[in-house]
This record gives sequence, C-alpha cells and structure tokens, in this order.
Amino acid sequence: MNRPDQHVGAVIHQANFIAGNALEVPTLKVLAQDGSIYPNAALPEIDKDLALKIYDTMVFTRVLDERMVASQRQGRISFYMTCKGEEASIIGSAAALTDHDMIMAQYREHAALRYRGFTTANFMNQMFSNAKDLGKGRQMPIHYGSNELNYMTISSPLATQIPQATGYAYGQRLQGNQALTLCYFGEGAASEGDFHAGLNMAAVLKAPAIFYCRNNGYAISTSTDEQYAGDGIAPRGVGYGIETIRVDGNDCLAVLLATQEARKYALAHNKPVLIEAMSYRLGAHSTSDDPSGYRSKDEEELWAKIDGVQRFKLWLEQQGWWTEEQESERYQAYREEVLRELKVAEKIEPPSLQELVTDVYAEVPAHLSQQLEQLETHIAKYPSAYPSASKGAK
Amino acid sequence: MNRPDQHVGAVIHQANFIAGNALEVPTLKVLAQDGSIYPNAALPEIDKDLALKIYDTMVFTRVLDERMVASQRQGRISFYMTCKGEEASIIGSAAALTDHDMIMAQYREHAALRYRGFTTANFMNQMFSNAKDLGKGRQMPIHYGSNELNYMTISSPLATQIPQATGYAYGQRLQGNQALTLCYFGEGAASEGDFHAGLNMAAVLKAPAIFYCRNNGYAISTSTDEQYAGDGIAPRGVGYGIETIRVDGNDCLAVLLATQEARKYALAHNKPVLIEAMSYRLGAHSTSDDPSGYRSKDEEELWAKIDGVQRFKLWLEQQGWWTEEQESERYQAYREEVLRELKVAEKIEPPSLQELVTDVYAEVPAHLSQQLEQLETHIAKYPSAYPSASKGAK
Amino acid sequence: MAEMNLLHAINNALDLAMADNERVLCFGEDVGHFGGVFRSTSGLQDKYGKDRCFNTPLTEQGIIGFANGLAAQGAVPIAEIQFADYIFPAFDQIVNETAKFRYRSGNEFDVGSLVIRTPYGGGIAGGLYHSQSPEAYFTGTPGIKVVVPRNPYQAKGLLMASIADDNPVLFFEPKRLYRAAIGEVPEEAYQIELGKAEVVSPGTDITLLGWGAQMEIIEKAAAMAAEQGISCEVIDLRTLAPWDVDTVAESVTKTGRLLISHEAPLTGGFAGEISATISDKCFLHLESPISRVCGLDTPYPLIQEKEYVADHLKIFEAIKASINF
Amino acid sequence: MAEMNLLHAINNALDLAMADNERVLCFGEDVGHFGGVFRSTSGLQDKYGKDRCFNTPLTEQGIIGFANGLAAQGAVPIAEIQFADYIFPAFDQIVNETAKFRYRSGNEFDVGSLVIRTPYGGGIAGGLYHSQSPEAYFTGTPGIKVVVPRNPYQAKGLLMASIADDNPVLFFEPKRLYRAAIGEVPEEAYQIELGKAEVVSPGTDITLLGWGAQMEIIEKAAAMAAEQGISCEVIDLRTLAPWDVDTVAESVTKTGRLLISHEAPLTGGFAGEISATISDKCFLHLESPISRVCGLDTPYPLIQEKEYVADHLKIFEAIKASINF
Ligand SMILES: Cc1ncc(C[n+]2csc(CCOP(=O)(O)OP(=O)(O)O)c2C)c(N)n1
Ligand SMILES: Cc1ncc(C[n+]2csc(CCOP(=O)(O)OP(=O)(O)O)c2C)c(N)n1
Ligand SMILES: [Mg+2]
Ligand SMILES: [Mg+2]
Repeated sequence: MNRPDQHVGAVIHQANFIAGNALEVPTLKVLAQDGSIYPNAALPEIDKDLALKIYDTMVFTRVLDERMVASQRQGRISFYMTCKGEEASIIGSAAALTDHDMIMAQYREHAALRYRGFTTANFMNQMFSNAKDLGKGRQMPIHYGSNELNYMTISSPLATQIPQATGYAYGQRLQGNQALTLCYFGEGAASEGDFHAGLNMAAVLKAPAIFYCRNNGYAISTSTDEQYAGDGIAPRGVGYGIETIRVDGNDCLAVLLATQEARKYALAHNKPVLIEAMSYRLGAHSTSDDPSGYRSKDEEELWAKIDGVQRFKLWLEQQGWWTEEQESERYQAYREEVLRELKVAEKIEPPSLQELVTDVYAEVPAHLSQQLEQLETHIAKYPSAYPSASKGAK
Repeated sequence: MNRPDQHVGAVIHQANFIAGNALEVPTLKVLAQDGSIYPNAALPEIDKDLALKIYDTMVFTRVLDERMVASQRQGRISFYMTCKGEEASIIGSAAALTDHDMIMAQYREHAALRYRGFTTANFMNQMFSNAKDLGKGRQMPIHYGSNELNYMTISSPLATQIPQATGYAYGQRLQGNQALTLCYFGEGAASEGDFHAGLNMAAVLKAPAIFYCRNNGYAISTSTDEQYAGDGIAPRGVGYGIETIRVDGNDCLAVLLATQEARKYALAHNKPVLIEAMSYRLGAHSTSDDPSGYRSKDEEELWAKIDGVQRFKLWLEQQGWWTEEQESERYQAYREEVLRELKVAEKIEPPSLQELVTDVYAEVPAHLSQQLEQLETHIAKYPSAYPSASKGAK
Repeated sequence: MAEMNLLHAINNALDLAMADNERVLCFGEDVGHFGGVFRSTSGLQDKYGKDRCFNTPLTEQGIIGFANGLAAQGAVPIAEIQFADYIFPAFDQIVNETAKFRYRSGNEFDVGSLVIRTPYGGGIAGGLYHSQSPEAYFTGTPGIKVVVPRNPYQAKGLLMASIADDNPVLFFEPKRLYRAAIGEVPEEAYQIELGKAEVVSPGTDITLLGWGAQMEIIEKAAAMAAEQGISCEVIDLRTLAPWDVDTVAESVTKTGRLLISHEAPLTGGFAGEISATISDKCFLHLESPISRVCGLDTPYPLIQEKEYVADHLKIFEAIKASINF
Repeated sequence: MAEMNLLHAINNALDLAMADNERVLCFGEDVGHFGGVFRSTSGLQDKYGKDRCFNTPLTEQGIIGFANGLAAQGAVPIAEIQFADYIFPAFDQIVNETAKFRYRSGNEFDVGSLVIRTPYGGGIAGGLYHSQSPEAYFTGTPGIKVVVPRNPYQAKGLLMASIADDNPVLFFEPKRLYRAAIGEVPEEAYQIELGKAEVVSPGTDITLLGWGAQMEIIEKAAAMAAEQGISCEVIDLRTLAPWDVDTVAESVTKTGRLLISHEAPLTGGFAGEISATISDKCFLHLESPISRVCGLDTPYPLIQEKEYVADHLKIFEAIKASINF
C-alpha cells in the first residue's frame, strides 16, 4: 500500500537542498603501501595457499600483458588490452568467490579468468583465433569465455552484462544453490542506461549479485571529471537502496575482505551489493591507444608508485611466504611458458570454414547451409584468394 | 588530473557497508492540511494575482478532467488521462517559471500547459484530432504541444524527454538568455535508462534543467515498492552530484517555493536540480485502466483526504482572496466553457488528406507525393469507404 | 476443444508452459498481479507465485538484459514488452546480445530458451506510438527467430513451439485481434512447427502472402477477388525469420503472381526482402511485377488511420492490377 | 584543392561548419580534447572551445537524447557514435524520437538540424562488434535521411550538405577508408546534393549499385568484367533514404540488368528494398534476376572475414552469372 507517510522522514519548512556531495563515502584500506596491515584493520579470510595463488595470478597477468603487448607490436596479434594497475582489484575480488559463482566481466579482467583456471594455451588460442579457441575465432583478442569455468564470454558493447548479471543472479536464487554472480564494469560503462536498469532491478527483484565497479580513472581518453559530477559511482548504490562499499583497489586485502563480506551479505539476504574499487589504468586503453594525448606522465607515475602488486608482494614477504628468488623464478617460468604456448597457438590452423555458419542458430538453417555451399563452390574457383583454402585449413 | 586521493574522504579499516537507506531525505512542507502555514515555514514569492491564477488553473483542470473522462465514456473521444491529485504539484511548479523557460512534460501535466495559456479550444482541438489541432490530429488525446507557449509536444515513449531536456537546457545556457528547462516525469519513468543518461549528462555538462519527478505512487498497476527499493527518487540526485529536494506534492506553496529556489540556483550556477514531489494519482492511470484490480479504496481515500487543491483553497480563503461564491461561479463557468468548446471542436473537420504525408520531412519528398497521389486515386474509387472522402473533408 | 479468443489462447499457452516446467518465468511491466495491460498473464502470479510471474521496473532495456541473463543461466524467460512500439530501448540487448550470444561464444553460452512477447500493429486508434509493426527491424538480424500468429489456434501452437525452441524467439501478437479473434483451440498442449508457412487456401491465379492481423484483411480481399473469378492462393508466413522460402516459391511458380501485404511502411518493410528473394527464385515464372500493399512511408497516423492502412480494398485493387498487367 | 584522406575531409567539413555558425556543436565519446578515437574531431576543441566540442559521458542513448533536445532548441548538433555497432542503445531516441519529432508535433517542433556521424563497416579485423553496417535498420524508418560517402571529396560535400539540410541525417562513415582513401578535395565549403545517386562510370550491359566502402570493391569487379568485354554502369547511391529511384531505374531500363552489393548480411539488407522497387519499375526491361552480393546471414566474423565479405571476386562471378543467365 502506498501511504502518504511512506517516504516522509524528517519534515523541513525551508527549501534546503541536499547538496550533490551530501553522502560521505569512506574508503576501506587494510594494507599499507609498505606491506604492513593498518592498525585495527580487519583481515579477510586468507591463508598462505590463497595468498600464493593470488600472487601467482598477479605474476602471470603481468607477464601475459607484457608479452602480448609486444606480440601486438610485432604484428602477431591484432589487438590487446592490459589490466596493468588493476591486478590487485581484479584478482582480490575473484578470489572471494567460489567456482560456482558466475563472473560476468567487461574485458579488462582476464586476471580473474586466470584465477579460475584458464590455461595459458586457452589464452593463446583465443588471441590467435585458431581452431582451438573456445570462441571459434569469432571475436577480437581478449574476448574470452568459458562455460566450464563459469566465466561468461566477453561482449564488446559496454554495460550490457550488468542487467544480464541481475537476471543470472535471479536465476541462481530461484535454483537455491547458494551461488551468485559477480559483475565487473568500468566507471565509464556505469554511465550507460543498462547500468541503471541492472542495479535498480537487482535491488527490487532481490538478485544476489555483486556489482563491482573498477573505477580506474579513464574511459579511453575521458577522465572521471567528464564522466560524472558526483563522488564516483558508490553513492549511486544508495540511490537504489543497495548496500555499498568503496575500497582501495590497489589494496588486495581490502578488496578481498570487501568482496568476501559482500558475498556473505548477498547470499544471506538475497540482495545485491555494490563495490567501487578505486584504482588506475596504468597502461594505454588498448594497443590502439596512446594515452600521452590526454594525460601526463606525472599522473601515471603517481599511480605507479602505489601499485597493488608491489604492495601485496611486500606483505607476502613480511609473512615469510615469498622471496626474491621465487619472484625471479616465477617470472622466468611464466615468460617461457607464455612464449612457448604462443608459438604453439600461432601455428594451429584456423577454425574450419563450416564454423562461419554454425551457432547463429542452435542448428544450421537451410538458408545458411545454402550460403555455405555457394561459398565453398566460389572458393574452389579462387583457392589462392581465400586463407581457408590457401592454407589448406578445413 | 586523476589523483589517488581524489575520491578518498574518510578511511575505514572494517568492511562497513553504507546502508541502502543511508541518506536521510527530508520533505519540504509549507502549507498544513487546514490551510494554515507551518510555524517558521518559508514562503514562496506569491501575491494575490499569482495565487488566483494558480487556483483558477486548478479549477479548470478539475473541470476538464471530469468532463473529458465523461466524454470518453460517451465515446466522443477515444482516450483520456487525468492529473487528478497532482494539480498542486504540477501547477505550483509551472508557476515558478517564466514563459521563456521550456517545459518538457510526460503527459499528465496539462495543468502546466493551461497555466501557460493553452486555450480551452486548443485542448479540444487536440483531443478531437481536428484540422485546428496544432498537432494535426496525429497523436492520441492529451499529447499536446505548443511552440508559442514553450511546451514541447508530448511523446508517448517514456523518459525520452529527460536527456532531451538536458540538451535543450545546454542550448539555452550557450545562448545565455537566462532561461532553463523544466522536465516532468513519473517515478515509473525514472527507471528507464534515459533517466540515468539525462541526469548524469546534465550534471557533467552543466545544463540548467530542473528535473521534476512526480512520484504519484503508481506506474499503471505497478506500485513504488515494485519500482524501486531505495527511498524514492531523490537520493539518486546525490548519486549524480545534483542538488536535490523532496517536497510534499500536495502542498502547492512548498512546490512553488522549491521550484522558485531551484530555478534561481540552476541559473546562477548553470547546474541542474532534482525535485521529487510526493503525491498520488487519485484517478485511474487512463480511461483504459481500472485501478480496483490493484489497489484499495481505503488507500485512495487516505490520499483524497489530503488533496492539494482543497488545501490551497483553504489557504486562499484564509487570505480573504476567495469565497464559496466565487468557487461555484468559476466551476460553473468552466463547465459551460468546456462543454461549449467541446461541441465546437467535435464538429470541425479532420485535417486534410495531404497532412498524411507532410512533416515526415521538412518538404514532402517525391516518393511520398506519389504515395499520396495513388491514395487519392484509390479513394476516388471508393469514396464511401474512407472518412476523408465521405465526410467531404479536404 | 474450447472457444478462446487470442488473449485466452496465449494465456493458456503460458499457463501450460509454466505448469510443465518450473523454470519458465513470465515478467514485464504490469505483468504480475494485474496480469498485463491486455491481461494476457492474468492469473499466472496467483497460480505460480511471485517469483515466477512478476512486475519489473519500467525499463525495457533492463527487462531484456535481465531476460538474457536468465536464459544464459538456464531458466526459460518469457519477457513481455508492453507495446512493440516500446521495444526500441531494448534494441541493443536484442540485436547485439540476444541475437549474437551463442555465435560470439562459440556455443559456450546461449540464450536459446528466451521468448520475447509483444503486442504489435494498428487498427486500434493508437496513433504513432501504439500501432507500429516493427518486425522488419528484427528479420534483418541473424540469430533470432520472428513469429507472428494470425488467430487463437495458431497463437497457442506457435507460442508453445517458440517456448520449446532452442533459439531466442521474438513473438509478435496482433493486438487488434486479442479479443476480436475467437476460435476453437485444443485445451491440451500442442506445437505448430516454426519455420513453416501455411497455405491457408489454395488458388491458381495469384499468391497472396502476409502474416498476423493482416491475414484477415488479405482473406477479405481474396473473397472479393473470387467474386470476380480470380482464384487466390493465400499463404500465412507465420515465421518471418528464418522464413519458408520454398513454400512461397512453390506457390508463385504455380500462380505466376505474388502480392505481399503488411501493416508496416512499404520502404524497408519485410515485403521487400520477400519480393527480392522470390523475384530471384521465380524470375522465369513471374507474369507480373510482385505487388506490395503496405502502410505509407510515414509514421502511423491517428485520425487518418483508415486512409493510411493497407486495407482489403487496396489489396483488391492491387490483385486486379496484377492480373491485368 | 588539397590532398586529403577521408578523415581530413570530414574534419575539414566540421571545421568549416563550426567556423560558419557558432550554433554548430560537435560531441560524443572521446570527441573533445582527444579528437575522437579516429581523430575526426581533432583540433576542434582547441579552436572552438569546450562548450562547442566536448566529451560526453559514455551513453549513446544519452548522446542522441541530448542531441535531439539541442536540435529542438535551435542549435546544430553533430553527434558522434564511436562505432556504428554501438548505435543500438540510441535506437529508441533515433527511431521513436528523431525520426518522428516533426511529424508528431504537426511541425510545432523539429530536430531537422541534427546530424549523427558514425563509422561503419568491416575490413579492419574488428569482428562482430567493430564491423557492422546497420544502415538498413534506419532506411526503413521514415523521417530520417541516411547518407554514406565513398571517398574524401564525397565525404566533405555530403557532410556539409547534411549539416545544412533541414532534416535529421544519419551519416555513416566507411572507417576502412578513413586513412586509406586519399583524394583531391577543395579547401573551401561546398555541398553535394542529398537524395541524388551518382553514375560513377557509364556502361551498357549491367548496372552495379552500391555505396560507401563497397564502391571501391564494385569498381574493381567492374574492371575485371571490362577485361572480359562486359560493360558495367557503376552507380553510387550516396543517399539511402530517401533514395534516388529514378537514376537507378533509368540505368536498369537501359542495361537490363542490376547487381547490388553491400557489406551487411543479405537478408533484410537494403539491397532487398532496392531489388523489390526496381523489379517493379523495370519489370519488362529486366533480362536476368536482380543479383544481390552481400554479407552472409551471420554476425560479422573475425578470422573468416575474407571468406565472409562480398568481395570483388564474388561480385565478378555474379556479374558473369547475370550476363549468362
Ligand atoms: C556501447 C559501447 N559504447 C562504446 C564503446 C567503445 N568503448 C570501448 S571501451 C570504452 C571505454 C570504457 O571505459 P570504462 O568503462 O571506464 O572501462 P576501462 O576501459 O577503463 O576499463 C569505450 C568508450 C563500446 N565498446 N560499447
Ligand atoms: C518506453 C515506454 N514503456 C512503456 C510505456 C507504457 N506506459 C505508459 S504510461 C506507463 C506508466 C508510467 O508511470 P509513471 O512514470 O509513474 O507516470 P504516471 O502515469 O504515474 O504519471 C507505462 C508503463 C510507454 N509509454 N513507454
Ligand atoms: Mg575506466
Ligand atoms: Mg507514477
């Protein structure tokens, strides 16, 4: 029942506006820059195994990013995007989940996929669009996905995954299997209408989803002051009646803690949670981008200094769980592995010509079979003009 | 420059979520139910002339709504929507503007158009889709618009006017003519993606727009608890960094005060303002709707008791500006006027057949001229089958 | 068998689908307690609970985004868009997401269980925002099926087939017929195969092709033509994407003439695609140009609706013109 | 005259328009300081200030909604959608608002000053979300004009005409040619009339029709055909809505044959509409079926792009098939 007194809290008799910055949003920090824990800080549930798995994923991601940017420069792959600067944020949040939880990401979160178990070969096959790519060579590099690992295939149109995450989580709730959906998106994507729809619906329909905003300062060249005029994305949570927390995205322990708590809350109450992780996109937007056109080296250096990987490593060392020796060994091992798998993947043939028409529908309809047939006839006339025929793939 | 300390207010070391209802939004009230002013309440700028113009518009709107619902029942017009219950909210806000300000409404705000000077004949011509309808008989009843009166023609798709209002206001700011745009929308429409886009862009691009949410408890059959889980629409303003106020929508003086202050603020700072007016849709959603299927009589009566028109009238009487005699005279006069104009309008011929193809483009392109020509030839063969030919219009 | 109008037939199909599979969900604006503004989901919330039949907030892009996620999760969402005129805010979710979900993931994920229902079409004095027939925006989008029933029996069978189909289906309901079309409908579950056109009445001189509410008008014109001794073969396309080229081509090969009629404007309407394809397939059999009788190339008007629409008289004249070519 | 690539030609057109009228504004994602991800608005913010050339938040529905409002207010907005693949969130604002603004208000209000620019098309290894050619979604929408240039000279002249035109124009830019197409372009302002197709090279045996980046490929096929003694009349449609039926019909009446080629998938593509119209107009002149050489009916692929596209070899084969019919 809609009652006249429903929304009436306090009554005022002067036209006092609530200021645009009325809501104070504090930031959760656990790990200081020197690798120590803040006095009185709560700790996430973490043991040595988990800590090392997190750090291992960080190292792998750094190596992968470095290698693939180089490969793109060499013309071996067409495109790449790094998650440099946001590893702590991405891996810390992924580590708070169980494998049954669904991850719906934007694109810059391959570290979470690695954390889930995507192999180096899996990565390479996708980026080289070869016959072993789970996505059958149909999407640009970094558009990974894996049903087995509960990691939804990336879609380029921004923010579309947000209301989808709401639906996915709603389905999970109805099935009652204590799993939820974590949805990543950038502070830029949060300007899309789909963000609004997804969060509001999640709150109203009680979908156990964690909406995880990676606020990394930029949407391509657009800085946050041209993206929003409020205090970031967190205050919007309150607009939807959603429990919200802001966290230092370069603080892996804070991210882990916030996400663990969010997961418990979401499942216990069948409600969404919004997390805003403050971090910085240390690299270019993508290999097609040159950030020197829109931001200063000074700014980049300021952020590089508070890097989350370094911070986490210092903490590991203080725990006695990691040494410089292990560090260089692991980097070395991953560099070799990535290079080795890269060389394997780039030699694997492309998907067969038939894959041009599969998966448009569950079965190939008549008109697509005909189009494929005509194409095959045509290619047979000009085999040298088409890679599929000239490379002998099929 | 994006700095690491940019969004960092307080720092916390425990995962304390901000509650979904963390923001306390008070409600502005000036006029008590008995027509008295709350002690210490600020008053809007209002004199006798303005007060009587407001009340006159209230009376006209009540009469119009009553008559047109009856006309629809009689089959004279196809469709109607009343603004019953929200007159104080709509007229009070319109009265805070100058004639140069643009009004972009949703559909339930014809009282604001009347306040601007739309004549009774104007209303009737639109609802009877006749040749004198400014909209050339192309839209359903109540989709009014007037360039002269700076009242944008209503569009059925919900919320589309919200980002448009941002653009309009941006254009007004660049022209520097101290005018702004007031945009009305329902609490239901506020769930659309266009709401999010429009408000965020207004805040970022500094558009002097007043976003006026009529929270009337329902979107057709959907009550507010199925529309949002937060504390109404107002807290969203803070999410965008927009100055915001909630007002008792049945309190015409509070609405007038809030809107007058909002206008001053928006023009002085080139910034948007969000107003949420709490009220109730006393009537059915439209003449196609029967609310008994989704809400109780009790609820309706609860709200009818705190009607804004009655409240404003009591205040007028206490000022000595209005009497029962004037009241019945005015009602009588408007009933006669509406009936008279209705009878005139329903006899005016429909727009000419040519209007079928005008205004699709600025000029009628060749293919549409041809289509019209073919149509004319066809109609000439079957004149009795087509109203335009059988009624002799053209 | 029971006598049902088109609304009842749809309500009945939804009811059977929900009873059969607890993963079937119905939702949209006003769909829950109220049963939808046209009442097609009437009674379903009472029967199956609020978790399975519910109101959504007022956001079409959200409804379809949510539905895509649900379908990917394994549920069977049946999402309602209140009027087809209001499907456009969801256009990105449909065209870039629903339609490409399976393809882009290499079949790792799909939304094949999704059905989107929406009332379309004119004839109800609804003006430009309650009368549109936007099917052609979707028939040009690989990855979705588009279905339009013409009467209660067809509506139930096609809807049940759409729910069972392992592809996302856009199901357009002719709202003008919701209460106007009444017919015998089996009470038990049944499906009408998607992708197959139906020869509604055989004929020899010209093929008349349409779908949805337009079929009634085409049949009226065919009756007028019959009085003049012209024998029309009337075909209901039923599934518009992917469409049944063979049935249409076979008919046109026989009759030598084709007329297509739809409510949407001529230019860019789906009749153009059909005409292009059939011209190609039946080039040597066509005895006159393929005729398209459609809405004018303007938004849908209000007061001049009668003049605007592709009515039986316009179709009748076009049949004669085709025969006399 | 100066040598310009297609990007320069567009940048130059925008520059001249902004210099000429202070009510002209350019905006969109990354359009401001950075000059757009393709750099077509490069330098404009420096020259005309942040109020007239600026970044917007990342919301296409917001960009076009905002642009509609600005146009109604009397400004001359030139809104950029970063990729045509991302125009769909703005579909409602374009199809229900932009296109119907003047009509629904009885000309009380209009958004005739609006231009929406967006890069479209494939050939850049962009896969399904950086390669789409969505023109047919708009050519079926009365109330907007749709324009596609094929080279720098055309781009500047057509864009300046679009800005001057009193109707909303959707301007699709062939991004594959942004840097690849280079040509002589006058430095001063000039306009190329909208609504007129251009006979790019005259011929007698078959008419080849296309637009945008596809023209280059059509011309390559025409050259191959010429070597075989087949004389092709090549036409660039340029304005797709409303389109120049007369020029095409006249050509086909002469040649007796028509081939249409576009990047978008076959089914529901704009070639279908053209084929249907020309079949009707030129029925007695057609010596073979109208040929459509288009993308396959699938989303745009990545690794199999070469096989997928309507290339010069496929067009050449189709020309021969048409001649030998
Ligand atoms: C709907 C849509 N619009 C535009 C784009 C082009 N685009 C790709 S990434 C990007 C910026 C995204 O910024 P943000 O969400 O902050 O994520 P980040 O890149 O910083 O991780 C843009 C505009 C797109 N992919 N989809
Ligand atoms: C995009 C769109 N979706 C759905 C509708 C159908 N519709 C018309 S009014 C309405 C409810 C609007 O509620 P609200 O915004 O609260 O305004 P109120 O009627 O209460 O004044 C709906 C769903 C529409 N007109 N446009
Ligand atoms: Mg970002
Ligand atoms: Mg409401």
